[in-house]
Amino acid sequence: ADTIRVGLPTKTYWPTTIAETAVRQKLFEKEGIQAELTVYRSGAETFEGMAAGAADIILDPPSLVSAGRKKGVMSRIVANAAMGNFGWQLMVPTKSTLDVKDLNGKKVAITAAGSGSDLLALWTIQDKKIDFTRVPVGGGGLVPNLLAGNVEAAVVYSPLSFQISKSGEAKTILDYATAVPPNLTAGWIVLDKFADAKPQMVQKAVNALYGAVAFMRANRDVTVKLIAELYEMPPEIASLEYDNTIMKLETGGDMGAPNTNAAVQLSLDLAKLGGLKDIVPVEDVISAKFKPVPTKP
Amino acid sequence: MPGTIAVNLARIAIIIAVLALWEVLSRTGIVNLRLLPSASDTFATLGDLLQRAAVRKDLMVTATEVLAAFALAVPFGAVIGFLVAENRYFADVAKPLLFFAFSIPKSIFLPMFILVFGVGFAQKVGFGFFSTIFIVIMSTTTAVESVKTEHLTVARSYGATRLQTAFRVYLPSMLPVLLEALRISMIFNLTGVILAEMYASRDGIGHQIATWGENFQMKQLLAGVVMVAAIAMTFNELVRWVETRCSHWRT
Amino acid sequence: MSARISATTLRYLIVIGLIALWELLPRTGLIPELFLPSLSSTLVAGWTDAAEYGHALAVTLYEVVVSMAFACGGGILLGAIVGSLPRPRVLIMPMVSSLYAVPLVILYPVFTVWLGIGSESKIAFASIYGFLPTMLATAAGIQTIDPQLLLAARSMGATLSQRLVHVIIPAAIPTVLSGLRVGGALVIVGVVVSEMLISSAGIGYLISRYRTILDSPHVFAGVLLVLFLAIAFNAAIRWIERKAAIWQTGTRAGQANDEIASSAMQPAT
Amino acid sequence: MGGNAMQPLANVTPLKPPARAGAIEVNNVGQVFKTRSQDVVALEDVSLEIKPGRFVVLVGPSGCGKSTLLMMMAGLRQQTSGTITINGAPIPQPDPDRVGVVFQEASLFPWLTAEDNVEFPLALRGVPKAERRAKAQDALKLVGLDGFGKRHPHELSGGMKQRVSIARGLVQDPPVLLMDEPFAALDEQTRMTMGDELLRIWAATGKTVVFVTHSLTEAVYLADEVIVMSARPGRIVDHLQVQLPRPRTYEMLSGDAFGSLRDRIWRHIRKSA
Amino acid sequence: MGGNAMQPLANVTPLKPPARAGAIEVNNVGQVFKTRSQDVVALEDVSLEIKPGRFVVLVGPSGCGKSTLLMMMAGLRQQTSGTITINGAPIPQPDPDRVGVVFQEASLFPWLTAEDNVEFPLALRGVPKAERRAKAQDALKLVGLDGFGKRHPHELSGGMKQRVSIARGLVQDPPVLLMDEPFAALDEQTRMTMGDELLRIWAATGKTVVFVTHSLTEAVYLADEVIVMSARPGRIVDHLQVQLPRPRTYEMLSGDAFGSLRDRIWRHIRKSA
Ligand SMILES: Nc1ncnc2c1ncn2[C@@H]1O[C@H](COP(=O)(O)OP(=O)(O)OP(=O)(O)O)[C@@H](O)[C@H]1O
Ligand SMILES: Nc1ncnc2c1ncn2[C@@H]1O[C@H](COP(=O)(O)OP(=O)(O)OP(=O)(O)O)[C@@H](O)[C@H]1O
Ligand SMILES: Cc1ncc(C[n+]2csc(CCO)c2C)c(N)n1
Ligand SMILES: [Mg+2]
Ligand SMILES: [Mg+2]
Repeated sequence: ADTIRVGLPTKTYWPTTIAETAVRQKLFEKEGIQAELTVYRSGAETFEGMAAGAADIILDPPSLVSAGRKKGVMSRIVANAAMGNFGWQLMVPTKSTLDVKDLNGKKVAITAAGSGSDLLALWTIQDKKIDFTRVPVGGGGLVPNLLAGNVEAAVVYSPLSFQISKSGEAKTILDYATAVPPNLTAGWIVLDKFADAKPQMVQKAVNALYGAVAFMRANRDVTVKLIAELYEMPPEIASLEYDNTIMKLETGGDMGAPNTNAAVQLSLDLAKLGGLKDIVPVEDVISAKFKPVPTKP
Repeated sequence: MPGTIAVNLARIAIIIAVLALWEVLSRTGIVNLRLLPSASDTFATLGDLLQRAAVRKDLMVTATEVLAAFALAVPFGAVIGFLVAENRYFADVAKPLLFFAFSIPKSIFLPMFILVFGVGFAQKVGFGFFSTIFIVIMSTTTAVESVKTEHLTVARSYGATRLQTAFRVYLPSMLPVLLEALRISMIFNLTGVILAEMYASRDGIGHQIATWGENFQMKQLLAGVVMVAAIAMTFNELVRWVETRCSHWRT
Repeated sequence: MSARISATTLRYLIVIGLIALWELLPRTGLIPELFLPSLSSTLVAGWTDAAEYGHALAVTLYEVVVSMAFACGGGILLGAIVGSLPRPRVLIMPMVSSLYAVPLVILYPVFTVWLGIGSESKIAFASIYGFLPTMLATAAGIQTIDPQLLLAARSMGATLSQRLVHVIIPAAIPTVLSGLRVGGALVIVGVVVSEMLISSAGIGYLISRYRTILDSPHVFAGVLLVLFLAIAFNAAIRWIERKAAIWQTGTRAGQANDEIASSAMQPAT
Repeated sequence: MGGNAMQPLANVTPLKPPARAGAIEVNNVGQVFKTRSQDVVALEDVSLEIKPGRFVVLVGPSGCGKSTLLMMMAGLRQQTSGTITINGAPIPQPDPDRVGVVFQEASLFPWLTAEDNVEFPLALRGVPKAERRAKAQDALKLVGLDGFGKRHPHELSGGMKQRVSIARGLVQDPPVLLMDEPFAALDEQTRMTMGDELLRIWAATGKTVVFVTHSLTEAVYLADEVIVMSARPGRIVDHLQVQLPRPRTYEMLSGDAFGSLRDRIWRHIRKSA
Repeated sequence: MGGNAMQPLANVTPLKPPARAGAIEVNNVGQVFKTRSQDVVALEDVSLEIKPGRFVVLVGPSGCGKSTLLMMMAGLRQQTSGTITINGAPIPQPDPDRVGVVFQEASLFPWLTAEDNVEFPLALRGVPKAERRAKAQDALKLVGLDGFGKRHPHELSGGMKQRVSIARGLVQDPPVLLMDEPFAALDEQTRMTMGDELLRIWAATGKTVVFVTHSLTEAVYLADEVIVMSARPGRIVDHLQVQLPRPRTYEMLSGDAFGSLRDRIWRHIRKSA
């Protein structure tokens, strides 16, 4: 059978849970294909992996697709994966008394300049009409620097956000899942060349992936156990991840849906905040050719 | 050698002291337990991790990649380094170029390796090789340059061929410098392979460490670091063993 | 000899060739611009944001210079001390090189907890990163010193520090210099990499930021600046090497000039 | 040594007026080297007393332990048994204020010029540049290397290197001077000149000199006392007083007193080599 | 040299039967060293012809260019002007099949034991282990270092190192042997023994030997011809034929013929030093 290579941005990010579920529930096999999962270190690196020909389908935000097209890497989002920043929170240490407004003139940790967390920080600045210094500290630096007091707040993603609020080390002062208006934060992406050459492969892959989303919604215990195993975290955290992110994911993924273009546009507008100059029209970023038909387990 | 025992005892004492300090620092809360889990916790975690078949497999994968990259980079680099030192023409051409190559943060080129090798064994070994070869070349060149002229003259007077001069004069005189170079090269090699694994991978201990780091799983992270350090130290000791066997003639 | 082009010429030809490839490979589409933007677009990117790069360069340069002082100064000093005392050498050297084997890059984020996210942590990281090769090379170089020279110095009542300054370091100069070369290059890499990982200023920060948004021309404009740092450092080392050439008599490195003179008279082989 | 009188190479004033006393006492000294294969007894039960200001020559077959004994007197190596005192005090480490050494191998610093090599011991003591330059020039003149100050060791011949090393030893001007075959690489003419110079400096400064040589003629010509050592394990087999008047002349070389001393030493050497 | 007959140290069969011819021709050779400060004319217009099988001794004041001349004959350094041929062919690079060298400084490899050092030239030619071990043992016995094969250079005395270096030169058995002050660090007894051994080997093998020494007695005792050089710039000032019968005996040393040859050389040396 043909193998589709799935590129995932990080190990402990919900796309990994989706892809792993699809593999374990043999959904790819049911579609008559095989899948090979590769975990990268961030969205940008996943995109580079696809551009280098090491991944066939990846999950990333629209901004990267747009930037890629300007650099000669022609790809499109073929399925809508999420319409919000689920699990992303602006957090301060528990003892801190600071609120969002109080962050004016303070330091806020983000993972990397131009990354998802940076965009959210920039959005906060714009939306709350305050100003603070964004300090890129890398994924591994968010919590240590927050706890050590090097920064007053941090934009933290799941499952870390759930983990440190559960442990009582930090508390949320802004939940981006609800604060930011719905926009297409991430989608499944393939190269145009690949979509043209092997449309069935793409179709089968999205079928399996959305089959996995459906399966996860229907099988809480199995999924929580899987998350706990993948993330190497206690079941309580896994449950939080399940309830607050997995359950919020798009189940249909259809890029032809009426609200899609506006959602993508909003996402690109947000990216502009982060310094993205290479914006292409929304139509060039998406492809409605593959409407996922969730595979039944 | 009666001194060896004393030295080893002293070494063990230092290691124990460091571990004790680590334990005390985190237990007494001088540093946050979350930021620096205690030594005992870390080693307990290390034990747990080693129980897992997946982790053991990752270690094997990494070790294989590291060895492969090293086995390729060292002979290649040594030969090039030797040529650079031996042949002035080649040296004048290549030395500055090699030096520039050495001064660039190599991780910039990780995507290119994926471009050429895809994601997998070849890419990781390739990047490990790439990270190591420059330091091997540069160290070999230095080592060669520290050889005494009078010894070369003697060899020349006996009609030693280039190869013979290389193995019978250069090699033994360079040995201390070369072995030191070997240690450093190993460290570069290990770091290179682990970086490649962290960047994009399906397996390998570097991949695990990246995940632990990003999730702020300090115990696992430290245990992983200890694992990697253990691999490097084992190798280090191996080099040291070779060293003591080969340089007994020094006073 | 005359049939051959001079080494410098060949080197320039190679550099020109590489530059041409850099321009042509992306232009012809052999390498996607995402991985390697053409030289011209890199230069344009650097030029349009020259102010930003200039500021970043100043930050990086400051960190590099300070780290260089720590790494090279400390590395030579400690390497010389440890290398010339047999007991500490057998005890400390293996531990030090083992310590170096700890992949510090992974721990860098944790590192910032204690040292903050400003220049201090970069300087600390790059210093450690560059310190070890310098120290190891110095110590190893010292082991190759003719013991008779140390004996002679001792007989003249040279104290340890005098032996260090007047005998050990000059005798180990060729090895120390190459240790410096490696150590210095690593300091540059160390500063840039740590800036790439965690920082809000410097060339590494720019590289990392532009990489996150897939702006490869700006990324390579940063890389080009790093390369310039390396070139400047190389020039400095060459200058020291020329100054030190006199010291190196008796080894291969020092008698290179003699060799040229004598080999010129030999029939071409 | 040949048989013709000759003049000193250079007319240099003594480096210092008669110096502090330099008595050497060696009591039951032994030296054992531990090698991988077996232990080597280099010296066994060596005792000897050298009064201040004496010129003592040490002779003995190759490998008998002359250099080893000198190294111990210089504090560069510790004896395995016995005691050594210089001016009544043991010498656990080199002390250039008491003892200076000229090594068997030239041991010049290859990165220093000839004059910088000679200045080295003075530089260590912080002697001002001008003063040490002047002293170094004098010493180089003394060994016939006037004008070679700017050369590096690798640009000098074997004998020239040895002479630089002698100059370096002289410039330190210690009360006790230990010289290990300093003239081995010199031609006879230079050797004679240097011998006379050495005697002149010694007479002017009152130094104690311990001098190793393989030339029996040189031994008798220079010495107040000749100490003869036997082959491994090194022991003292004879200690001769040379009663020839000073200043010594080349005519003495053909005298009977000279000949009989030389023969007596020769018989020892022949027996033990 | 002293005056007593003595026996060879070891009874070793010659390493080889009379060897191939070893003629040396030096025509108008000059050598100029370029130093940082100025150019040094080390040798100027040196011409000399050495017939195969001759024992030629080179003497001259320190720094006159003896070592330099030897290095050029060995192909280790190229003359600035003139030509040198060995067996009729120039020697643009060292050729151990034609020329062997014993260096002025022992230059042993510190990482090899004494016997491994001696075996070195044989190992280069791929001589089987057993054979080269046997030859090295013989050569070490010849220089009186039987039983010291397993020592490293730093465990040997100055004279012992020099003897290892001589053994290394002998073991390769080339038709032309160049020896630069090989006996400088040896005591008189050992020196005499080694001189006799060398003459025996030379007689048995028919080698051409060019030998540098500072001992005029040694020069006359060993030589068929003595070449006397003057101080810088090095020139040949005399070329003596030593007509004394062979084998030489220690009695000859006190003969008139010997004395007058020795005096003639001495006068040259004194003039030029
Ligand atoms: N470091 C060492 N290890 C083992 N043996 C040694 C060491 N140094 C010297 N020896 C041995 O000690 C003995 C005496 O050596 P020493 O150098 O004192 O002789 P010497 O009288 O100076 O001889 P020479 O006249 O040849 O210079 C020799 O047999 C030598 O092999
Ligand atoms: N590499 C060099 N550079 C400059 N000058 C040199 C070099 N080698 C030798 N010389 C000079 O050439 C001259 C001859 O040197 P050489 O070593 O041949 O003398 P020598 O006759 O062997 O003396 P000795 O008896 O002292 O060994 C000396 O004046 C020396 O200073
Ligand atoms: C270090 C780190 N940074 C970001 C994320 C989350 N994340 C990874 S890829 C991606 C898509 C677009 O960037 C997002 C949001 C993470 N888990 N770890
Ligand atoms: Mg000695
Ligand atoms: Mg010479």
